[in-house]
Amino acid sequence: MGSILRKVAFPIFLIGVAAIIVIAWVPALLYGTVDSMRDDLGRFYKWEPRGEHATLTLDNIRQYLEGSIAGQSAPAAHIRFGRSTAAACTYVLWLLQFRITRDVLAVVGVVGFVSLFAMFAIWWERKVAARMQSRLGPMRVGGWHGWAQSLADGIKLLQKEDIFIAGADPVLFRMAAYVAFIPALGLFIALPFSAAWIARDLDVGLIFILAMYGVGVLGVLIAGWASNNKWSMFGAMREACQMISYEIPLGFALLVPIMTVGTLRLTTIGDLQSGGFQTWLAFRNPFLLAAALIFFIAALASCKRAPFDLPEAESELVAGFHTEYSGFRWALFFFAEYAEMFAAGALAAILFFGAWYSPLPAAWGESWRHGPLWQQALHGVVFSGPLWLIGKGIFFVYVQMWLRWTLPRVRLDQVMYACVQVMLPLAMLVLLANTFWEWQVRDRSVLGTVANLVCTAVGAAAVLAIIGVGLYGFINRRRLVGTQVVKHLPGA
Amino acid sequence: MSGEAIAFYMLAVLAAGSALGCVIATNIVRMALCLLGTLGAVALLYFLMAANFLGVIQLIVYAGGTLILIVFGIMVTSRMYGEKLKPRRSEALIGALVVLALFAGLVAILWRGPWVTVVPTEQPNSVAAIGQALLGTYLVPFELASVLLLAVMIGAAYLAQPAARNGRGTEREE
Amino acid sequence: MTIGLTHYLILAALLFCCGLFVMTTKRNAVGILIGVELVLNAACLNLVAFSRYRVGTIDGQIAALFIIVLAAAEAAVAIAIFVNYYRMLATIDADKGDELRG
Amino acid sequence: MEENTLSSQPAAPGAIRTEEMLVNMGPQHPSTHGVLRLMLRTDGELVLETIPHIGYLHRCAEKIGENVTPVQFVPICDRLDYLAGMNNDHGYSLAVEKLCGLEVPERGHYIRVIMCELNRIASHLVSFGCYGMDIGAFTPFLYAFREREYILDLFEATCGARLTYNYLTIGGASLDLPEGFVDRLAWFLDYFEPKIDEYNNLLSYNYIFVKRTANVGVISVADAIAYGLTGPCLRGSGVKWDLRRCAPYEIYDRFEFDIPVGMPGGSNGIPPEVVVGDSWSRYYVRMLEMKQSVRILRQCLQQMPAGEFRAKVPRTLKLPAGEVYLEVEGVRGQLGFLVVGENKPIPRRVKIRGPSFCNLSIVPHVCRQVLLADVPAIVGSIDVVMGEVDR
Repeated sequence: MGSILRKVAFPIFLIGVAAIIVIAWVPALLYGTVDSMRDDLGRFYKWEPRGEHATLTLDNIRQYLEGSIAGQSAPAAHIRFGRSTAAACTYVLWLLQFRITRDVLAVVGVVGFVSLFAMFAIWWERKVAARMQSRLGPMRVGGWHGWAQSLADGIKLLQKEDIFIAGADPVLFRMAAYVAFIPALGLFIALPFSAAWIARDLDVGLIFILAMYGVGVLGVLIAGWASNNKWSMFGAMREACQMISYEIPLGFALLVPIMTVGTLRLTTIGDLQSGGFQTWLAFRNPFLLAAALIFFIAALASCKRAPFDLPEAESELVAGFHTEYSGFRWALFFFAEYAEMFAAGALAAILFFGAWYSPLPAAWGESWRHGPLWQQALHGVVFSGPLWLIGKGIFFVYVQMWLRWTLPRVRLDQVMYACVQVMLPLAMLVLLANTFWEWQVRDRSVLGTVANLVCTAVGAAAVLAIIGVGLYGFINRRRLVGTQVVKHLPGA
Repeated sequence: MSGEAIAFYMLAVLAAGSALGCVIATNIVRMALCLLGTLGAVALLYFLMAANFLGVIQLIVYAGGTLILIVFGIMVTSRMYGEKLKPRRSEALIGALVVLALFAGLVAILWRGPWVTVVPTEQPNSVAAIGQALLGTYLVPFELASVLLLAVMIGAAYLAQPAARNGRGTEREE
Repeated sequence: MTIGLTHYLILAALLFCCGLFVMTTKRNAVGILIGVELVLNAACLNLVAFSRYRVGTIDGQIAALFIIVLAAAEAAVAIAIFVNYYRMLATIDADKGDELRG
Repeated sequence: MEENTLSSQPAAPGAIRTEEMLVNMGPQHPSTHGVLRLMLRTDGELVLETIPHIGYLHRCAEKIGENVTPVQFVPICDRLDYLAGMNNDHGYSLAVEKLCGLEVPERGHYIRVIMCELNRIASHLVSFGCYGMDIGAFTPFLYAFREREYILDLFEATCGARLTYNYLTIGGASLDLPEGFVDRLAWFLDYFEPKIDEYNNLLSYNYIFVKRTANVGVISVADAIAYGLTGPCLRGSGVKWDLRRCAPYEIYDRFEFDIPVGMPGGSNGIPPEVVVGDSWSRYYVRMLEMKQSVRILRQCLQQMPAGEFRAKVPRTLKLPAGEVYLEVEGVRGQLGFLVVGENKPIPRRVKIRGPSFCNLSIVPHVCRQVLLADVPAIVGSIDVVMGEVDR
């Protein structure tokens, strides 16, 4: 079995990794090409640039790719195609200009990304936990550090019996898993991976994501009720209390960056932070940093992650709302949870930490933007954007895992107390203070600049410190937590 | 058939089907789930009508807030195997007749109605426009709504208060 | 054929009628609340459709926005009342609440 | 499920009716440590009443004791409090020796104390780790089990078993300590002592942990005594009572050690939220006891003489007529053995006082008007082992 898995599954895993990269890179690359083609051709043919109705024909795509339009210099900012490749690419590019093609690609990409990421994150969470607990975690399946463990688990869960409780509500019990999972996928409709690679660039993208978080709760609620199990019911009730309460500070924390940038469109918010880390929203003024913190904690509660994992508190409620679930339906809840975790991390990155741009200062960026490929990649122009965003998202997911394996769980009344009496007033205060800042301080050149500098320094230092502590722990793990191997006792 | 028409009919079927599901369902939680279908479909119809902000607000307030409140209310007040509250047959019959007649009448009028329509124009930034309208033309209703919400908050807290008075809230007794 | 005002209005009429039926026949108080929400949704849909196809401004959207807010407020109060009702009468049957002092 | 929902009768006018629910926590529940079944009468998240149901692990230990010889009964004793087998064997052996008037050689005494204190550490480690898990912190559990592994390795080297030892027996120990044991133990003590502080920093003083356990499940001194609580549960309430010091048996009067008790918060590095007798105090007493055990073990290693490890015990040991009741300070409290002999190799009566059983009796008293999440916090801090409760 092991060898079969090794032979079959390793290529699958490699394909999966390749798929993530392809999903993230290639469409962005191609979209960038199509869009700039529209720009270029529009210049030549006096089209409305980037207009929805400016259709590219097969002919002018071919001409464009072959560089045979009169007076056209070679396209500089994107990849040049060879003559033969160009012919093959013509049709792809022609297809890609249509919205429906992009939508289909986006759906495939989102579903693929979410499932692959969930599998990666589950394996990774187990490895993170194992490292913190001085053990190895999954090591067997697949060979290198048990990388295929999630894959094997997924296959196992797929073929497990879908146990259905006799006393449960047949329709609702089955539907609940989907009601929980679909909004988690829906999050990614409006979540940009870069300015170009986004399923649908909504002008209300931010609230849309918030709404999807809200709707997802319903699945948990119905799952708890339909299971006809008291523990599930407790879990569902806790989830409802927690989510409804924490959405309010979450919303307030989100209002702070919205107030600063003046838009709900996530791509615009991201593009406003393109000039290196000093333009990242979290570092613009102290209140934005505070808002980032509040957002992160509230998002933690919304994703029902430790220390706020009350709905599934295993030492109190057995497994909470998914006590009665098994097989693939159970897995759907987990897919939803990890998708939400990533979305929370990515949202934190987009709103506060430079979105899909690298932290390198803008001054370097201008020359690097047109430099060799590695410089372009490092700067986060067109095609490396998704990788930066995924990287930042994974970092925040890691912080969530870190907290989970470090902290005990809080009690329900403490969760509520923390929300209503601490987070909510704090978020309101931050919002007010930010209003004052935007109104009075920001545009005063000296005061604004000095404050910005100080905030940048403090904020960046804080983030670096978090990363540093993590790295320190990672490097000195052996010394800090010791090893699990006991056979080195003298005389053993 | 344009893409818009396809989308409309799909969403209309979802909305109408869910609404009919609400009518047919006897289980109250299933009714709530059907309501989710209707709310979601209507939200998507708002998107179709380029009322993005409204669609999102519908999702976040209605589906994410009100509906959860309703399910919460159901959980507190109904048991899975408790008494079944089926409508009385006579009531259902009369209700169905009246409602069908009403629907037929409405459709007849709507179908014949000589609606003067304008060609829909896309708002360049509907969120900003809504914001300006709320704080401009509609400032008084806006403020009234906030006062109302405050009143509701206090009222709901007062109504749910007996639990706290009994010492049975989340506050701990030491 | 293009989608116009009539389509939306007929759909809204259907939702309204469903809501009305639910309101009048269901005995579970929360069910009645669900009916009310259906009716309000129908109204919202009408408003938005009118504002898009007949007026061409966003005023209808604003009105719908207020309806959504009021619906949320109404649901909050209604649920609070139902919980109290249930506590006092041990049932959620709306027909049982015919006494002035429960 | 239907049977548990209460009748739906309208309440009297003016009274507010609330929905009460009976919930079974256990016997298969992650945080009841075995097969304890707690029946909770809840109103939402609030637990109004807790009724423990026991007996799921009843194995007729006492009856077996009346049908086998004392030497044969020692392995059964291992299975009472299966986390502290050495201490159980020790208690029973002491009772039988007292009845028969056997004298244990000097080295045997020291071996016994070493094993008992090591097992006390091992058991407290399990308690510490599982308590963290009850509160939701998973990581300390694995650290605790890692340290416990060292101790179990020592036991394995000594007697070949890791859980049910059958090592301390009538008249001393069944084997001598293996070669290198003293070095390994000394190494372990040096390694382990700083770890206790580390775990205190990791879990005991953690803000959330303190919030979850301080001022939760407070047991007053009067209640603790009235319910017959012993061991860390009694000491957590602030009573300085430890049989090793108050009624020394074996050779405990030769060692210097303190009796940790629950202290009010705000001093000695104890978080200010803590009150005497709460869950945190009971938990913390165990942490401190581990330190004291290390102290005792160090002194043992210094003082231990060479020589015989077991008294000459006749092949068929006849128990003289008469009865002996003897209590030792087990890991969870006072572990008592009543042995009645009638001039036969088999005792007429064996009765065991399991400290967990008495400690568990306070659960209905404490788990009242608490939140659901407090129940694992309280039961975990009382630290029952069902093998000892049900016997």
